[in-house]
Amino acid sequence: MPQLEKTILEVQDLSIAYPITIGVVRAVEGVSFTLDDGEALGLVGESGCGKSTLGLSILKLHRPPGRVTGGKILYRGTDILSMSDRALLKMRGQNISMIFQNPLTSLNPLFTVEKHFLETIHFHDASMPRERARAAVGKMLETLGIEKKRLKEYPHQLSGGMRQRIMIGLALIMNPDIIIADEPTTSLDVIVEAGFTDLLMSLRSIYKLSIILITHNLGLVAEIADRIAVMYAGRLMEVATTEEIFAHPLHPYTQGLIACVPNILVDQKELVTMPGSPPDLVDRPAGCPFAPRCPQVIPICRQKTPALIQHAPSHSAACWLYRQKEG
Amino acid sequence: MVFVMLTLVFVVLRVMPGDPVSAMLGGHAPEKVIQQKKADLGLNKPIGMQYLDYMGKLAHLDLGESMIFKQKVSQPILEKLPATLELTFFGLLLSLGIGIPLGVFAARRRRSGRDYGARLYANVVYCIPVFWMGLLLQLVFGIFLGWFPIAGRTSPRVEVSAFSKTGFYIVDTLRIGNFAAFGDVMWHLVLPSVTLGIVLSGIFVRLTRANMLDVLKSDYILAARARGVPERRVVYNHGLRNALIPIVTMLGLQFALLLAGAILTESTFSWPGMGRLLLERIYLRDYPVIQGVIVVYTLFVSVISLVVDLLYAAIDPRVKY
Amino acid sequence: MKRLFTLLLVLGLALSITSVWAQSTLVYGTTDKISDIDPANAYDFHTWEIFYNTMDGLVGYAPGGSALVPALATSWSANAASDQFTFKLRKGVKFSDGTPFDARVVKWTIDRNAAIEGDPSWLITDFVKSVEVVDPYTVKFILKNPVAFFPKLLANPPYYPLSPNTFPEGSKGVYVKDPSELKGGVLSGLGTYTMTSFKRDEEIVLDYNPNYWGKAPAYKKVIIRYFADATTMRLALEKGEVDLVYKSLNPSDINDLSKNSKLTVFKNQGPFIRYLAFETSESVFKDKKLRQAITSLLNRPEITQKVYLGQAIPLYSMVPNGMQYQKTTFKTAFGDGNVAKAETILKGLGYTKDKPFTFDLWYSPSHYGDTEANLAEVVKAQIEKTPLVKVTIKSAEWATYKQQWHDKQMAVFFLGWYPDYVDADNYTAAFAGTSGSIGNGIYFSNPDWDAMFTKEQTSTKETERKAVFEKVQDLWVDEVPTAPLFQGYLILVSKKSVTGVKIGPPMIFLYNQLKPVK
Amino acid sequence: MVAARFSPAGWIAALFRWTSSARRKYGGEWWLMVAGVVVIAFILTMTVFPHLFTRFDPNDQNAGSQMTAPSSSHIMGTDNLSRDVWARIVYGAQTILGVAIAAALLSAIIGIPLGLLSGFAGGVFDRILSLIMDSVYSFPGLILAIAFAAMLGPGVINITLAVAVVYIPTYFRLVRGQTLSIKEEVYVEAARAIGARRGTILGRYIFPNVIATVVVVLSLNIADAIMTEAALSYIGLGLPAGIPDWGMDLSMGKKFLPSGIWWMITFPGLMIMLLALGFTMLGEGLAEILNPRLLEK
Amino acid sequence: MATLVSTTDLVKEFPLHGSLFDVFSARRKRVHAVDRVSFSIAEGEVLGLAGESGSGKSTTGRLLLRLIEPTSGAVEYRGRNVTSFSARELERLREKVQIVFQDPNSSLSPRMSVGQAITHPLQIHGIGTTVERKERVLDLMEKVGLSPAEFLYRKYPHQLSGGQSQRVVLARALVTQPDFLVADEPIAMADVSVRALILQLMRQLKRDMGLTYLFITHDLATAKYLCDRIAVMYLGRIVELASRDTLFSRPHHPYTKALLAAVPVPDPKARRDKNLPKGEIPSAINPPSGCHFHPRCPYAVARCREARPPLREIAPGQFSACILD
Repeated sequence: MPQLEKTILEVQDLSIAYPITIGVVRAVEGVSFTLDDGEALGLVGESGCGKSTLGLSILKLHRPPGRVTGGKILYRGTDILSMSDRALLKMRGQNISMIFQNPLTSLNPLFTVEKHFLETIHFHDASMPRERARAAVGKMLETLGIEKKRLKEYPHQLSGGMRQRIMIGLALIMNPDIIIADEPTTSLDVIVEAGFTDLLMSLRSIYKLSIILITHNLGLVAEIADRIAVMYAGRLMEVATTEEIFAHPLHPYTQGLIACVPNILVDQKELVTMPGSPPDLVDRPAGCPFAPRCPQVIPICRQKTPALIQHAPSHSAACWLYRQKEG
Repeated sequence: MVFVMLTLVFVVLRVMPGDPVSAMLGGHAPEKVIQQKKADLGLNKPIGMQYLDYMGKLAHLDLGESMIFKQKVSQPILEKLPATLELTFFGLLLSLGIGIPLGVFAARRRRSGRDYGARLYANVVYCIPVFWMGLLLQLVFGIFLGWFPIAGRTSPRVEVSAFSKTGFYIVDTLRIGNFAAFGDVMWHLVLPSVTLGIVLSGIFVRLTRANMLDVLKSDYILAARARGVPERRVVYNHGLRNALIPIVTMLGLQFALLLAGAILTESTFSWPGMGRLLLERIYLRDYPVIQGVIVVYTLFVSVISLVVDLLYAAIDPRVKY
Repeated sequence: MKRLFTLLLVLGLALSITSVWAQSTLVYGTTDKISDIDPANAYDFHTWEIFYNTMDGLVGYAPGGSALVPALATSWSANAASDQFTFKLRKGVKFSDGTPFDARVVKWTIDRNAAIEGDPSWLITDFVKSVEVVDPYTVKFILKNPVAFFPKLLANPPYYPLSPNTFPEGSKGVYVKDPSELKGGVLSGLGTYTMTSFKRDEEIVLDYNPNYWGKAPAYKKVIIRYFADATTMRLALEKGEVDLVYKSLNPSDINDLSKNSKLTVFKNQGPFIRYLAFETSESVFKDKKLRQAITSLLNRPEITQKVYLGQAIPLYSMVPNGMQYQKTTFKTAFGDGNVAKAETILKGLGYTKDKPFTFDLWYSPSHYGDTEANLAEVVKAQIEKTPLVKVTIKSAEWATYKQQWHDKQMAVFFLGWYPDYVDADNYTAAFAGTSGSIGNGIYFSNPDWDAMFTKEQTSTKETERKAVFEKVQDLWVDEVPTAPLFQGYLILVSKKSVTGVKIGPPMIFLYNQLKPVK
Repeated sequence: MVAARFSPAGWIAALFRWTSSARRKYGGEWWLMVAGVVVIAFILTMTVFPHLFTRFDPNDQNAGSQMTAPSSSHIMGTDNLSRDVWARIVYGAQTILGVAIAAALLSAIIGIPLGLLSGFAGGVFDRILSLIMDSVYSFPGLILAIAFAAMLGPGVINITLAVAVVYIPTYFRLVRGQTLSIKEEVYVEAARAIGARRGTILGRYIFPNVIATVVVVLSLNIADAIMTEAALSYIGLGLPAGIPDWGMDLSMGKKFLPSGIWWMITFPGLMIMLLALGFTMLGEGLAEILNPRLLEK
Repeated sequence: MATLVSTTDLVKEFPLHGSLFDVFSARRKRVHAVDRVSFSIAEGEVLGLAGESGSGKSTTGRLLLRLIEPTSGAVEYRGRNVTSFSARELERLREKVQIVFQDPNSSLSPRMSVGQAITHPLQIHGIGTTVERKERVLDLMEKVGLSPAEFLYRKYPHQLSGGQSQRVVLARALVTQPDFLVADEPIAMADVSVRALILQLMRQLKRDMGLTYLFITHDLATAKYLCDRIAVMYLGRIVELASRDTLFSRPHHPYTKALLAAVPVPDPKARRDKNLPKGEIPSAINPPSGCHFHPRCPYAVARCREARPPLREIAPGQFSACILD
């Protein structure tokens, strides 16, 4: 496991809101976390919890009309949110890049694989001669284990796994520090998914990557991530190392989440269930967002929103249960 | 399609009241002569037979002869077709030229002032009757300001017979290098094609906007942005190119609208094209010519949809033939 | 966009400067259309006008007048019974293709045109039994019956000599549709001009025929531009793009153009009349009382003012104003807008406000120009001045219209009349004679009237004919097979620089009379 | 709903509540629709109570003098037969609106069942019908309307038929397409799985889901029909004289254009545009409101 | 236990809509979606049908209900051959045999309220009076966790959450009290916490209503949780069929092994080396010869390429279509 030595990305108290016709959706609220050089962080949560918005906002790409209502995103000390457009373009792909959930729809159907690559190179390094660019693309393909003849093909001619590998290649071609993978395997079959995981892990060491893995798949984070941040209703509930989270989950939501997933290695008689559904992000009540579903709810949970507090080295949680114990 | 339309039109024409033979002959014609003419034209046969005769001839690319004027049907059609083609070509060019940029402009900021503005333009323009638009332009630019001619393809002083060969006056005048005449021909094209172009541009604004909105929502746009591709290129190279695919496929249908608009434009601007020919011959009940015009229109539409298909295959790598 | 605009502007400017036209070219605008380019089948005014100028007859009319003058025939004579006419032909005349003109050619032409049985062939076949070549320059017409006015018929294009050499072999009995079917691509005639270019509905170019036997014209070239509508034609004239327009300007345009100091308006009573036709045999108007009632309601000055803005003349007899034998019996018998008279008749027939007389009034929307709908609306309003009548306006395109009157499906409808020959006979017998009235959908038949028409047709005595026509016009207001409405003007507007417009009652317009002035 | 029964005030209050919440929810689209409804309502009132809008008779040939420019006594001037232009417009609304709505409804009544059956039944029937409808659809509709209008001759009913013919394929194709895609929907398969018969599936699962789009198209279609009617009248194939009609009045005014008589063409044309625009905006607004999927984004 | 449902050599071929030239070729290309599938389900049993996308498992599910017509082979329900049922018989069968689809949202007509949707099967089969129906529906709604039932009864699908929709779908399938339910990936679209709830509910309903399930899934972990026996499909064929315990502890077919190895485990301590097969699942249009899995199989021998390996019983109750031991 890499040492936690240098923070490469720091998100400070980030809030993002979408004004819609019937109100304001608070998709992300007061989220803070750090990402260290070479670290793989898993961002886990169910659909609609704001994890994708958060991922996109790191590239300042959250979809309009969403806007950042507070906080900072510092990449090596520079606030991405206040970067100029020009600097942003440079940063995207070259410092931080992204892989998306659906590899078929993430590739332009009218462009060949090669054109995707060359275009990306061109916009980051216009001076690079075409031959050198081609060579770089060729090398990348080799790394990905894709035949070179595929370069002339269009996305629809490739299989799902192949497309996702092309997506990784495109993300890595400019040699970024950070790669944000938003549900990269959701559309893939299990065996292909496993292959993709292997590839990602090997690339991680080759390119010395920091990874933010956004997923709802606990199995996947367990395999990839060093540290896990659990998100619920736009807020971070718990952040800890992967071992810690699975061994001693603090937050009742995290506990529920882990317990309700069928595990192939264990014989489960009954699954733990969490009744109810996540709150409406438009009119969110005060207090912990999980309170209405929480089996261990106490009065204060419904009145005040708990902050994310460190309870152990590299283990923080936003839950009144533990603050009380301390207090 | 040609077959279906022809059959339909054939039936419609045969149940139409009015007798082309007595219309064409003077009031003095004796009954014997009328019957003779009808026999000559095959009008006394049962409709089924007439239909088979006609289809048989058509298979040999023979459109028959006019009943009113003693001419082959192909003759007036070949004379008028170039006029319609010139008009529709420039009309289409203009409507695409206005519609697509405006549609992109609107789609880039959904529900902004400029989006609503462009949509309002599209709706208003679409609801302007072509002929009214033409008349207003005539009134303002032809009558009040006197800048443009309001009718015909050439000025009366331009001797058409001096250059007319293909019937495409633009080509003909350039071919013999008569730039004065070329200017005159272009000059006459302005108001009719602007009329047609503006009225149709509304549709293309709508089409482009809707498709751009769809495309701009797609993942590859986001992915391109995430790779650091500049916005202009994202919109035009990734976005518009993909949005054009559905627009191209719709082009065939828009073409029918264009032709319908062309009829009204031709009638308003006294443009000697197919539309006017059709109207004139409908009044005269000149069946063979009416049928001939319909054949040409249908072929026209079919050819366009073929071209659209080919174009579609050319721009979309997912389509293979 | 701006650059394109400037470019176009410059081009347009260049055009107007460079198009310096020879003084000897005349550009003539019209909204008429040309039909077949063969006198054997063409039967419309405009095409005949082209024939007047590209061909010539044995006799002609004095320009601007209605007197017959020698043309290709130098003199003629009739036998005592008026059923044989002999013509002496001009010598040394050649067709534009070089074929010499002689009696054989005349016979060939008459025989050909009669054999083809085209629309106007009745003008030959109803009268001529045979043609004889007496000698190369003498030709004799033997008629079926005595016809006093026969030489007048020879002034019509079906009698104009054609060059046999222009017609392809084996084309016997077939008429020519397009000049391209002719040898040399040109219809060879004996007229002032030859048609050198023919683009249907766009333009016709006439060039001076050097073989023409008469005086050379001042305009060596005449370009006829066909306009789809009067508005455009008017604007072209105002802009100086055409030198002369003839048939048919809108009334409002005529009024505007009359005020233009750069233009001359030639205005004459034309032979064209409009009338209401009643179906007299089976329809509701079988009862002549009803025909009288409707006729009394008509208000002619209002029609000419409202619909034609003063560009038409009220007409009170089927025989037009200015024509021999006219007697305006409708003025004295009905007057205009005579509601009282109409109501008396209608009440007499038992019609009341609650049980009004109802009928459909038919018009054809485009055959007589785009004023027809207005005409129908105005006439409806006039008729409905009395609450005893209710009118529904209906319309049908010309082809349908014609069939409907043939089939007696219309009780009362608007019609117009251009004469076949300028004679009161053609304005009376054509509507009320048994055979003529069938052709116009009137189906009026009265043996006494037919006898009167036969009498005037065969008589050569002026007094006898006058008596007949006056009697017919007196009887017309009682029977009312038709109700005259108005008479059109012949209107020709030209630039001030064009002079010499002469159009007489026979409506013959000869371009060789025109002269440019500085 | 139950509470508001028999209580007009309750209805109005409910309507107001609904409109204000809809306005907040749909923003611009809402105003689009309101503008459309206002225009349509205005012209509709005109057709029902024309005498409230003008004191002139549309056929009164002595309303003023010939061709006078708009003034206080004739707000839109008079035409060449001295009739009041505004009065002709007011009474002419009945013609165009009546024809357009009747034609659109007629083609819907014919096109919808054919489309449903064709899409649902499939097979040879579907193929032949589709071929015919597609051919007609891709052919310029106006030309077809012209042919039919010429065949039938002028008259209110005839022009309605001629316009209706043109739009049958619109409904057919729309409904057939929708039927085909809904037929493939899982909920239709689910309906089969619970044992529903073909008729039940068509009536309870497919038809209700098709009909929403039809409403939108109907509105847009009326707009189109308005323009087709006007076009037919304009080229003289619509109605005989005597019935006030915008398209025909417009074409009557055409020949006075060079004399500078602008009011005879400007106002009827403007009305055609406004009426068509009203239905288009209503249709567009409905499309956005009835298709909630669009709003999620 | 008695066999409730069984299939014998079930085959489904879909014709391919290829290019024009296919019309002239002797045989149109066909996709073998389901290729001679045979299994039986005992009363009260849950049979899992597992496989990757394109393995033909959903098609098999639909064939059982004759929602699509099989190309050949037979389906038997309580010993009666469903494949030869008339339309009327089929209608009646659907009172007793039901299906639940993957996407609950698209399984509900947007224009039918919850109440209408659940009541409709009762109307179709003429069960009860209007009042009885409503009572029965409300009852069932409470049972599947749709409460307050009276309130949700009037709601339309777009007003429901994903979990609620799936419950409505379940209620609709169960309202006629069927005894066999095909569940076609009922939780694939659901969120993690909802999945657990649905699985739990299905288990409970099975107990309460004495149901028999065919449970179609791509997730072996859920299959393990719910199923008694599991059949693994690959490219239209069953490659292994065994009881749950056998399959997970002693998988025989290399594909089953690969599938088990690939499943991500929510336990960081369990990170394992995966011996993954090469490449991806091939197209069903041109499947590999012999054993479909041989091009990807690490143990493949020449024989695997030659003939289709039969599904043989390698241990009591364990069937595998692999020739290797």
